[in-house]
Amino acid sequence: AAPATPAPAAPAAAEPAKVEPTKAPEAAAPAAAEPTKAEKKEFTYSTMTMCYPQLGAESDWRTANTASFKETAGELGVRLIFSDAQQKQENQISAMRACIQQGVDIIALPPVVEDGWDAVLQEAKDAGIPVIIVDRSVKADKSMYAAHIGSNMVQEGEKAGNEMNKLLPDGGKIVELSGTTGSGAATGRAEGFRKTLNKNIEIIDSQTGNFTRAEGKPVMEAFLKKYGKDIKGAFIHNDDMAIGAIEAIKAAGFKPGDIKIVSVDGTRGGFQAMVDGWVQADVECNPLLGPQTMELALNILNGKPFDAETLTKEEVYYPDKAAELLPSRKY
Amino acid sequence: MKKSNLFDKFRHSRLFWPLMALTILLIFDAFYAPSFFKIGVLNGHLYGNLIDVLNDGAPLAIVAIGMTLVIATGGVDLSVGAVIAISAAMGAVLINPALGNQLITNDILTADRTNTPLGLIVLADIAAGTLCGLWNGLLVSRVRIQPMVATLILMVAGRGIAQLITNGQIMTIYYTPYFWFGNGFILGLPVSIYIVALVFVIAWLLVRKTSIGLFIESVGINSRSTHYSGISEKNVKLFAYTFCGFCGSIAGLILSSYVHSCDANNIGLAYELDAILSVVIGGTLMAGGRFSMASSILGAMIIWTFTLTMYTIGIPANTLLAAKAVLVMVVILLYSDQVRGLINRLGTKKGGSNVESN
Amino acid sequence: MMETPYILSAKGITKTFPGVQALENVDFSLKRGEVHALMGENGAGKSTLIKCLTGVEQPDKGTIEFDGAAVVVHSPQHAQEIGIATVYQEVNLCTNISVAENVMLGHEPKGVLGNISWKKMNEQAAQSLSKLGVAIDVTKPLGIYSVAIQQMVAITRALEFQSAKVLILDEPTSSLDAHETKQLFDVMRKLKSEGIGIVFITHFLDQVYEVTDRITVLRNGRYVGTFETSSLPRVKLIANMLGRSVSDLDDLSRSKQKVTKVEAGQAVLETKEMGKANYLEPTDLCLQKNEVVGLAGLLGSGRTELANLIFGIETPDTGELLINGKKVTSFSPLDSLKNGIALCPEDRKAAGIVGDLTIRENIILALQARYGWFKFIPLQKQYEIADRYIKLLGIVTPSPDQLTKNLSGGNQQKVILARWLATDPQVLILDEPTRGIDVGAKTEIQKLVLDLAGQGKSCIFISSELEEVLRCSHRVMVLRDHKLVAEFGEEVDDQTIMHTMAGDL
Amino acid sequence: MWNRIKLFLLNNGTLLFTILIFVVGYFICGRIYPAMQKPQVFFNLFINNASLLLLAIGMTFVVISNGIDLSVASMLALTTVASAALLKANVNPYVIMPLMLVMGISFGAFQGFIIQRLKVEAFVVTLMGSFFCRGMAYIISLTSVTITDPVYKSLGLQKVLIPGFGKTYVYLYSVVAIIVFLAAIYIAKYTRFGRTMYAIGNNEQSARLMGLPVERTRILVYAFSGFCSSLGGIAFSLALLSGYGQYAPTMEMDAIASVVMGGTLLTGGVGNVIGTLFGVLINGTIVSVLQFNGTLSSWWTRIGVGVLTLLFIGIQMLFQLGGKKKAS
Ligand SMILES: Nc1ncnc2c1ncn2[C@@H]1O[C@H](COP(=O)(O)OP(=O)(O)OP(=O)(O)O)[C@@H](O)[C@H]1O
Ligand SMILES: Nc1ncnc2c1ncn2[C@@H]1O[C@H](COP(=O)(O)OP(=O)(O)OP(=O)(O)O)[C@@H](O)[C@H]1O
Ligand SMILES: [Mg+2]
Ligand SMILES: [Mg+2]
Repeated sequence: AAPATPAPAAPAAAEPAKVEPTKAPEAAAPAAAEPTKAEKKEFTYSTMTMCYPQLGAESDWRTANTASFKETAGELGVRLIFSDAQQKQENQISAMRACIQQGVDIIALPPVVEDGWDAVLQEAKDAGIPVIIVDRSVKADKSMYAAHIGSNMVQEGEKAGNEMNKLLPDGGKIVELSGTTGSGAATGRAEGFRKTLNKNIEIIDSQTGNFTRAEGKPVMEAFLKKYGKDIKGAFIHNDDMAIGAIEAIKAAGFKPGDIKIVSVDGTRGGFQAMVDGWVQADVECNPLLGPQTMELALNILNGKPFDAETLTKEEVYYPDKAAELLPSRKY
Repeated sequence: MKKSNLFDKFRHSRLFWPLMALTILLIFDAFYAPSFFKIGVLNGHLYGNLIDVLNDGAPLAIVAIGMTLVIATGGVDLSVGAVIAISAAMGAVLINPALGNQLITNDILTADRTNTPLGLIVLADIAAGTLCGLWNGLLVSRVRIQPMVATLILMVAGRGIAQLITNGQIMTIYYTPYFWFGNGFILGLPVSIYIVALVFVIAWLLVRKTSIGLFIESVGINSRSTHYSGISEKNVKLFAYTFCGFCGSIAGLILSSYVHSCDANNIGLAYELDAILSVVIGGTLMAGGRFSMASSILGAMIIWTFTLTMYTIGIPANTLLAAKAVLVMVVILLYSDQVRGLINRLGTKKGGSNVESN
Repeated sequence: MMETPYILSAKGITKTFPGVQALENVDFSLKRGEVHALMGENGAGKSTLIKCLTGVEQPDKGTIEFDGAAVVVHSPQHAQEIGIATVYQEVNLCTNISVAENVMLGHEPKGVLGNISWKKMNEQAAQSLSKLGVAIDVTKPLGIYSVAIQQMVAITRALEFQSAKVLILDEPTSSLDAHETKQLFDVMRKLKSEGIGIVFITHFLDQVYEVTDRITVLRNGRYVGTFETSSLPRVKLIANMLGRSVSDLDDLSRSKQKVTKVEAGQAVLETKEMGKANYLEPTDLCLQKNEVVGLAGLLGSGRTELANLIFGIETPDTGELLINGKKVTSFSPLDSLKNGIALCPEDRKAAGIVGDLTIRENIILALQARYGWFKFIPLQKQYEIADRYIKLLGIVTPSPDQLTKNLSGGNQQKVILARWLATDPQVLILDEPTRGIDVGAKTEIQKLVLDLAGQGKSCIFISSELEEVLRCSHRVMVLRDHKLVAEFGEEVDDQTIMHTMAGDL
Repeated sequence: MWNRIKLFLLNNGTLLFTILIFVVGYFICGRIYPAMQKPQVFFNLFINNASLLLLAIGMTFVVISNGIDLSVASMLALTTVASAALLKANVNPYVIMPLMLVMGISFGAFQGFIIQRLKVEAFVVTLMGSFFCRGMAYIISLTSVTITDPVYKSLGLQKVLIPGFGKTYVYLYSVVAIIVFLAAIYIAKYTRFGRTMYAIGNNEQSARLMGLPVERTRILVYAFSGFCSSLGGIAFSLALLSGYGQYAPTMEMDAIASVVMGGTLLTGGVGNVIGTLFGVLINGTIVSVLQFNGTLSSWWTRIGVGVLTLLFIGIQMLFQLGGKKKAS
């Protein structure tokens, strides 16, 4: 199961899209293929049909992401064709083909992995339907899709590394609970983390907890049995695993703060853990991409200038504000 | 002479091979992960890797008990993972139905409150799982759908139902008494171990002190003959699947209690496969017939000892899966008559005068 | 090279199974162009010897010579390749594939592309079957035909091997009727004249004397001797098989046994116009206390169907069933069991034994079913019951904890019988109880049936051996085409019945 | 003539019924979602499910011989990763493809060997095989590996127009799947290997006593399934132009479901590949319908798939019961 993926930045959405006129016509290639449509019709939210082949419902992050799209579509009156691929890329691709045959106006695609989209993107292009890549990125040629909106996993890792540096100024040994082996989020976060981590901090062990609470716990248990009090900190790739790991740490008789924990996501569970003092820093990863994506879509369809690469802003939260912010967290 | 007879008897018992495998695994640990055997006392209860094996392996052991009965009837239950999710979702939703769509307020988080009394939660948990088992049993015994297909349906739909119950949210539980099942201690040992013991004793009494065990084996071997002997082979199967659902619900209770939450998509993931493996490692044939629940529990322990060993010695994450495959295969090959024959022959040659006894 | 008269010879064959010495130093030799009977009681080791000769089992010791050269037969496939064709005891064919495939697979006719030519295959199969007088649709799956037809197909398959030099038939006639048996014998004689050696196992002495040239007798896994059929009187043969005097047996099988008188009164079991569409025509049957009713009929005449309906395997859709005058409302084996009805089914392997359970467990199974789920028979009691019936029926086994699948065919049949006797039934339905059972045991079972009747029980006795039916039954009912056609009292002769069965009376 | 048709209808009742359900089902869906009436939507089934079809064909053989192969999806994933990694190492693509097939065949044969010779349950052996293959895939690469090789690219993006349907197309690998499908029909019906497979599935002991080559056939069946899986893997890597250890999670279950929907019994001995094709198409249609609907929550998708599967199997069973009654 692919896990909590990132895509921070609710506030960023509010910012007006930066104008990049040169790119717009090219990215909005569909206009060329179906000139009548583009010329005759000025799209509004209520006349737009968007296809969203969601990847699955494997994590809090993902369900929040789905909810964001559905709610926004409901509010704006966008007709949303939604499907759930149950973590299977083949289902996402076939859903895209179904959307193409239905003649939707635009496709927003949250790709499960970066590879493998060439053929179906080409098909969309041939049919004159622009595609917005949401959240993770794809490796296909830039001309194959209109825009990308999402976050940068490596950056999240870097931020987490900085936090860890602050928490352990004197260095020490830490462990890492990584996400699902091979997932973009896990590799990106691990890479970024190591990039910024001080030399005096040593990662003595790293093991996957598959982004789930149930597996986070036994992995942490094993670490604790093996290294005991040597562990000064832990970088945990998402809040779900952190919650599992905290159970293990509690059971081993540690007090909050004995092991400095940096986690990613900023879910309600993560905030609660900060309130309780277990987590020292939580790197946000915002799933609420609905409004931003819809706005972008409208711009693309109407040939207005838009930003072909939107990076969502990533915040880091700390325990001091946690209690205050907790009630306002949506996921 | 008596001693050797006892040994022979033990050697031919169903517990022998799984015990052997577990021993070998522990000997391996003794060399490569000595810390595995450290047992300390923490806050008045025992603490250590071995305790973790028992504690973490408890849900699997319970599911394995139910799965043993199903497999003994010649069937299989692929839906236990989904059943775990459904019963956990049931519990989570009853504790706090408000969590679904609404924002959490601080008083919900801090208040140690529940919307439903604990007893009722447990009952609902169990009822949900047992009902799922009953459904499987009805499909298999009355509608006569092949077990794998019948349970595949709930395997696919079950997690959807669990998500429906929790409204697609990962539900975090903030009600402390609920945590007791997965994290509590009695006399220094985790509560979950007692639950395994309880389920085992119930199952054992049910199966070995009544004729149900005999009927289950008989159905597994030749269900037509069993039917001709006046045994309602339908009801025997119905019982096995229902009981397996019951076991799934208990496992769901413990698992959600472990991590204080119910994640409908991930809780009990792949438990059906691990449970089947436990049963097979325990030496019960998938074709049905003779079974031993105690061996299946040992099988579950082998799987968890191995998993924790791998975590402890720090096998790189990417080789874990392949390593697990090789280990389980080796254990299971020990059951192959062909391989055993080879081992026995080697043993006889070494022992020289070893006489085959009956 | 010296041409021996022997095509197949085995020396010193020894085979041990866990706890059973199945064969001990057995010699056997088969000449070209002879029919050689292999005789012995149930469990004497006949089937095991066949299995050793054909590579199903590997003998622990001993040598096999085939066509003048020593061979080690690895597998049944290997046996076929060198020229040994075999029909094993208990039909061993695949029920899901067509009759034609069952006959031809392994040497199927090829088309131009090396593909199976279905047209030729069906034609050839139909032709081969017709030699045995079987005319059925060969494109249908084998499973829809009765055991007897399947047996014929198995024989046809064995005969189909053009290159076969040896043909082994392990109790091929146990489920055949007289006419089919005769046809088989004709074919055997023809093959014999072509120089093929035939091994023939049967429990029917008449058949042995009708077709065989020589007889080899086994007893308890040991070789007793090989004799010319013509110079071995029956009594001697039986004496050899049993290893004891046979005068008492002889008496038993010749004298009428029906000592009990049936008193008219309340019928124990009565069917009124009971039937089921496409299964059995509405049938009236009435069974009194102390009475044995025999059912006679050709294969496929509907006797098994009648038994199944009474026992609740199938639910009748017309008429009613009365037990002790009370109408039966729900039909299932469990209901019948509770009503005191018992059925020893015809298909022992599929519907009778539970192979991987021990003899003890098999024997108490039905009794336990009647007691229900929660009234568990204590282990000690189980052993008592098992021991009692092992003794009573003379089941040959080292211990009641032996797995039932390891018993010889005849002994398995006795275990099933024991299972039902243990429930102390009021009405016992026996569907071909003596199939594949040796003379001694057969007589014992017949005696048992009559004893039971003497003790106030009733019995429905189904058998393809007319003589046996007549000997045991107070009344004989004849079925034809799934319909009850006639009913005879004790004084009927077999000619009358035979004509009724055939429908020319 | 009429008699022959009647006979054919009688003998192939279940299969024809499966096809009928598909046709009627698809027709109804077309009425509800008019976009589904486009021919391209139908042919998309072959594009989207080419790998599944290949896996399901191998699975059909295994299931007919009364086995099960849970390793197919992992073998597919392993093939994609291995070929992508080899391409990255500049190995000639025309060497890689046969190499992958050899890998699949030998791994399948190895599993068959353990199952047949060492008498270990097929379920367990292939489950372990599945863990092993995925494990190996992770060892080769944890992340997905892009394929940039021009040969793969041109093969993967090669469209084949459907004659008579204008611009409607399938991809080349769909055609390969169809060819294997036709070959499988032939093998199952017209070779001794195929018929022996049916015999073994019904009763292995009987097949052995009939003197059929049980061991060889069973090992070959698993080898064939391995072949189909690795071919499916090649098709998959052509379609996605990448290799990744997590591709096709749980596709073995989809394959089994398709086989079952196609009327093949998991108890062995009964079934055929044509049914499997329709099983795959039905499976694909169920997924499509949910995609065309486009309003369901993710959990309703799961529940929907479950209910539709149950419904389908229920209808099929009713028909089988009816058929049996008529036959007797
Ligand atoms: N696989 C086995 N394991 C253990 N014992 C066996 C096995 N097969 C046969 N036996 C035993 O070997 C003995 C000989 O059996 P076999 O089947 O050869 O008898 P048979 O002469 O064919 O008898 P029948 O006339 O009843 O068929 C029997 O006591 C039987 O219980
Ligand atoms: N010659 C035949 N051709 C086709 N089908 C037959 C033939 N003989 C029997 N059958 C079928 O085989 C099945 C078995 O027959 P049934 O059980 O009624 O026989 P029976 O009277 O009990 O005889 P027995 O028990 O001696 O074999 C029936 O369904 C019958 O239709
Ligand atoms: Mg025999
Ligand atoms: Mg009969």
